[in-house]
Amino acid sequence: MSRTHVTCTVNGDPVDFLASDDTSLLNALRGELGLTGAKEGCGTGDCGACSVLIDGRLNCSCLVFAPEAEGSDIVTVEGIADDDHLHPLQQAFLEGAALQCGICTPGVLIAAKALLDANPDPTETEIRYALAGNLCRCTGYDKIIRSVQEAAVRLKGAAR
Amino acid sequence: MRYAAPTTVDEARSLLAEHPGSRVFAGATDLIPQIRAGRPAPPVLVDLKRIDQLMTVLHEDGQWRIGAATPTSNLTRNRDFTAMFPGLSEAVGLIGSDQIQNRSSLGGNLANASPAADSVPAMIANAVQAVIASGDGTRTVPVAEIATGPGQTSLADGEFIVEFTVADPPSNTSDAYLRMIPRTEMDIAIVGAAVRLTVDGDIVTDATVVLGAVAPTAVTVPEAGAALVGAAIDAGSIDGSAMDTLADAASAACDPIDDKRGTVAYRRQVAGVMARRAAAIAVGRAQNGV
Amino acid sequence: MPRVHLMSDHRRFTDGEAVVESEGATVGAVIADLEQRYPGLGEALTHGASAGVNGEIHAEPHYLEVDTDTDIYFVAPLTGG
Amino acid sequence: MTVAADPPAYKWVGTRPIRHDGYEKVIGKARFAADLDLPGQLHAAYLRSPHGHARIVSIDTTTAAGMPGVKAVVTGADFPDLDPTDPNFDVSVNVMARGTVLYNGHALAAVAATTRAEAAAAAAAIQVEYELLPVVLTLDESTADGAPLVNEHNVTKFVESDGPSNLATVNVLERGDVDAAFATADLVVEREFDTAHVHQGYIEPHACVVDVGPNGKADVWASSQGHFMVRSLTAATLGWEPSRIKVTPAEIGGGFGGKTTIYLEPVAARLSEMSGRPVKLVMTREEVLRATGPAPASKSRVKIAASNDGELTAIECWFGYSVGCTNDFAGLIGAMSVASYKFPNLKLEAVGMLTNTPKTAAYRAPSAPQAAFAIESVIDELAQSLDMDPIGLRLRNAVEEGDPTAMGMPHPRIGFIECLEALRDSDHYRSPVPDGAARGVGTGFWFNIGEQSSATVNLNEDGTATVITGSPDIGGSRASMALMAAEELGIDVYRITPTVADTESVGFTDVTEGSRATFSTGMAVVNACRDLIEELRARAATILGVEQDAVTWVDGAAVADGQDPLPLSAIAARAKSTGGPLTVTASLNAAGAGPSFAVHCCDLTVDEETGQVAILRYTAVQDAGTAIHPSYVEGQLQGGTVQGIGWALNEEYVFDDDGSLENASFLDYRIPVASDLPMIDTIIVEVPNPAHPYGVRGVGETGIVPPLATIANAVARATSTRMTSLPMSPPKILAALDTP
Repeated sequence: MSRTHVTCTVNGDPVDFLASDDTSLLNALRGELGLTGAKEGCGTGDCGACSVLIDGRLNCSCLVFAPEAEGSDIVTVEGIADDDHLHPLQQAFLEGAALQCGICTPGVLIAAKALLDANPDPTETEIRYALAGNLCRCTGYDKIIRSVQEAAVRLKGAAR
Repeated sequence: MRYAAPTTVDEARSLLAEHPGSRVFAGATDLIPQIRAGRPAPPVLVDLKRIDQLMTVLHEDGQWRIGAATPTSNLTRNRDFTAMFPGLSEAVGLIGSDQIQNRSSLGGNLANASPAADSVPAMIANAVQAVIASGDGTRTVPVAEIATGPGQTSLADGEFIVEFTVADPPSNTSDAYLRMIPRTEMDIAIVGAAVRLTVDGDIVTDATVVLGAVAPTAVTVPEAGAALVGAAIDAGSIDGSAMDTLADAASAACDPIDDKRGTVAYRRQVAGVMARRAAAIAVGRAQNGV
Repeated sequence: MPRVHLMSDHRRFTDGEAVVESEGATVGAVIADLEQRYPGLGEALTHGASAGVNGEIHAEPHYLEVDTDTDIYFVAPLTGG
Repeated sequence: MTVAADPPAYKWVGTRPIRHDGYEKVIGKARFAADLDLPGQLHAAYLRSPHGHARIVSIDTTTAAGMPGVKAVVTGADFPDLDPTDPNFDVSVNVMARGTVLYNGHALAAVAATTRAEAAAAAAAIQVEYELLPVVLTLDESTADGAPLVNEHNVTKFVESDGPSNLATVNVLERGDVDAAFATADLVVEREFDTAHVHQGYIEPHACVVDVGPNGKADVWASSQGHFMVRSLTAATLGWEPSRIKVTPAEIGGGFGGKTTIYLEPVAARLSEMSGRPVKLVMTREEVLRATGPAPASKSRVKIAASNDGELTAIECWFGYSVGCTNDFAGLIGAMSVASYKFPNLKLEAVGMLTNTPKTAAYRAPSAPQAAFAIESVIDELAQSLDMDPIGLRLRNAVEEGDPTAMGMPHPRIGFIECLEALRDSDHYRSPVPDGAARGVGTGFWFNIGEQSSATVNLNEDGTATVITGSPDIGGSRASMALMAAEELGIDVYRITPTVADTESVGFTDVTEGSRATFSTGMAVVNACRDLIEELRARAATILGVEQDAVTWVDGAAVADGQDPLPLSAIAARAKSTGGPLTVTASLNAAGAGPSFAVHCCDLTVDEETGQVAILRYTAVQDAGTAIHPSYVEGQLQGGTVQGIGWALNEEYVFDDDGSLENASFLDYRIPVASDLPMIDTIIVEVPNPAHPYGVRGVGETGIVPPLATIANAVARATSTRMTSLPMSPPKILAALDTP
């Protein structure tokens, strides 16, 4: 198996690692970089637990070959809080009990961030479709949707 | 297995020529699951996304040129494209989740040759052409001629799609795409239907109906299109008997299979429903200049 | 005497009787008494039955104390998800 | 919203603090089993049967053992053969096939290698010669005369049997005279129903890391609903004493009953023992769907009699469950207990049949949803025929305290009527049904269970308390433990750290199942706190120079007449001088689990041209006893409801003729996605369970029981077509609509 030296930015930090050419970005993040926030729920892009932002765009990191990350800017769930403050989504999820087991939570937070970055004022339907690629089996989605709505309100308030 | 990221079409051509059995990819949204499922791994994975031409969307001289590896979300976010081809934009917007649409491409959706590929009926309805890197040059063929069966294409070894071209639609022309899936998202189409039509006042003057997921490849249904041509439009609705003929023709054109996703009878029946509903949407758009 | 209510599955040992009286100060003693009078029943109740006593179901009721007017309901074991 | 007749005055119980383990989970630091890597760790992969039923003629691992990176290979020969009468026999043969593969996907070898890819490649290189045996996939095939034997070791439970058969279990409950009642009834409705296999669908695949040291002791990190269960089943499968194994519970990424058993740990342990290195074993999603779970498929016949004024007079049911390839599914009694009405005449029979499909596992209230689908559908049809309000019919017949359960014993204090009334009086039910939509109602019941729990409470020198239990926290139970401890001790809930400790650091605790964690483990926590308060009163008496009897515990402080209150923190600070560390442990085997009822209501539309159902509005009402942390109670109701919606509409196992699962992915095993659903409104009814210090009943399971019938009943009213087969997928609905 060939291996590729990959240089990229993860959560603001320049990093480099050696990855097997057939391995996924998810495996590289978890294995080479020790960032285990993104989870593998399916490995086929159907559950969204491995969601990360690559150059600002939402991706399933299980569907990206690790060498593709060369030169890119990656954000994982470990990188969305400020040094001292949780991201408003993280805070809203805690207060709104939007997680039960928590395995889908990293991916849901990233997908919700991608949504709110692009659309600060989404409707309930827009939130539901934006999160349709993120399976959650515990919550029935209700409290997730409400917490994204709450975070959107707070982010708009902060932006004013 | 080795990963390669050529930056020119010629470089990609050479890699494929030197390493028979290698695969080009853009989003890999089908390739990675296939490899996981035990499909033999190609010697070289040729990533097409570093080639500018394949990642570019251009609108000039009355036609669109869409790089074959461009993420479909670039199309759905392109207001001009979506205004001109609302149905095609709808179709590419249905290929998986937001995560998938940031990876999936027209080239991949077509070359993967799934009978259920959402973009393909909509591309065929709009007479989209595929520009293929072939030998030392390129050849251009209608999209309808690429897929020949499930997982089978007319692309020769070493050939790959570079870009798609599509002419701006004539005035009073629009399109729509609908599909049937059991959930609201994240499924493979059981039936897909694309309709493009042109109106002149309260008369349909031209119509193309293309179905997906009901035969080994997407199928154009001339009888369904013909059923609409000349049909009267009353208060935004196409004449009911023409729509019935359209639906019957669509159902009759189906050559589906029973599988885990749907039955023959279901696909046949719902193909007519989807075609009729897509036509109803398309006519509204064509009349209102949307 | 404690009254013992049997599931249909166990009534084959009692000639179809659904409720039988028994002796014993604990469920275990009751089961031993039943085994004497209905051979095989004690064994069946020891393995694969829980006991409902005073509105509460006990999975391993052997040493559970009962008094003379207690109703004991033997039921198939429960599980959960 | 919460409905409580007489709200008790608690300071902490019933509030909604941020859960203590939440922070790690939102920043991506919570450690699930697959997140752990040990130095020198190997990765393992399985070889699984490509056949539905076959004798293993030979397994040749020679080639595999010599492949790059391979350090160990195991087959069934590396595990002791348990006696078929051993209670762990079925788990043991499911972990690794011996002699025969019983379903497509059955594990029959595993490889540990330096990388996962090497392990997978080597596993694929193991050569197996099979002698194919007949495959039995459905209940009908299993019960047919002359049906091939699914599992030669199966001995029927609960009835006399003469040798192996496909019959797993028979349970019968009866009272009164159903034949006479049917003969004289005003109205009788009888229907047959069927449901497909469904999977629990937790997002986290099974995972573990096992390190067997040179001393023979095994360190296990595992995702499970009960790490003491993992210890005992792993030990049994390996032929070890349990004390050789220490199991540390990882965070668990969903279970729903599917992680109440083991699959991986003995395999990883043996590979680690053979290689001398830690071994990580993680299932793929395909493996999860092919070889874990599922819940049984079912067929049923339900016949109910009613009088013209709506009295239900008799019920006769037969429920058949295909329990998979082994016979340790103990849920059938639950199937027969959902007939929650005052039937004077009742005959219920449930049978479990073996099939060459994956060994089934519990799924929330195991076996109840399938039965409630049938019974509640027939009840609804009776309401339609009698032109009665569906809640009115149920209220007329609902069981209450003292009425006999299906099993005969009287119900304790229950809240079925309160739940029905809460829905009847809800905004949802009082609102008109939207144009073009229809409304359905359904109910559900589950026992809940008690079992063994332990808790240790350590009072720290800074006046905080650590609450240690052995119950893996799947849905927020740590927060509930902290709330009950805060209430007892009278300190701020954030001054309490609830943790789940390994098998060597806390007393034995049964699996988090049966909605029992907050009930039983909560009771252990309360007991420990009360013992701690006794000790604190004694210490305070020493400090204050009074008799212990003169000290009372009020709002987190020791109070004695004429003295300033002595807060807990002050006593904690003086632990050393007053007798040493303040630590208390309580253990119990809880009885008195409080049965739980749920009543659901759904508005939906059916697209009669495509058969697609759209759910517009949904309300779930459930008796929680007391909601310790209402947000997580709501979450349990909502999660169970949506799993039930998936079960009703689109989830099903699709097997080919050889028992190969055709839809072993989240693409084609269609669990609901966010855009499929509306908000799930909840109404928590609080009828306290008298057997629990805070009235807890447990809420995890009941919520999945009503949705199947609730949706079917709405579909029946929307289309005038009664769907009796699940899932009600678009093709099935359209076919039913087209059938005259």
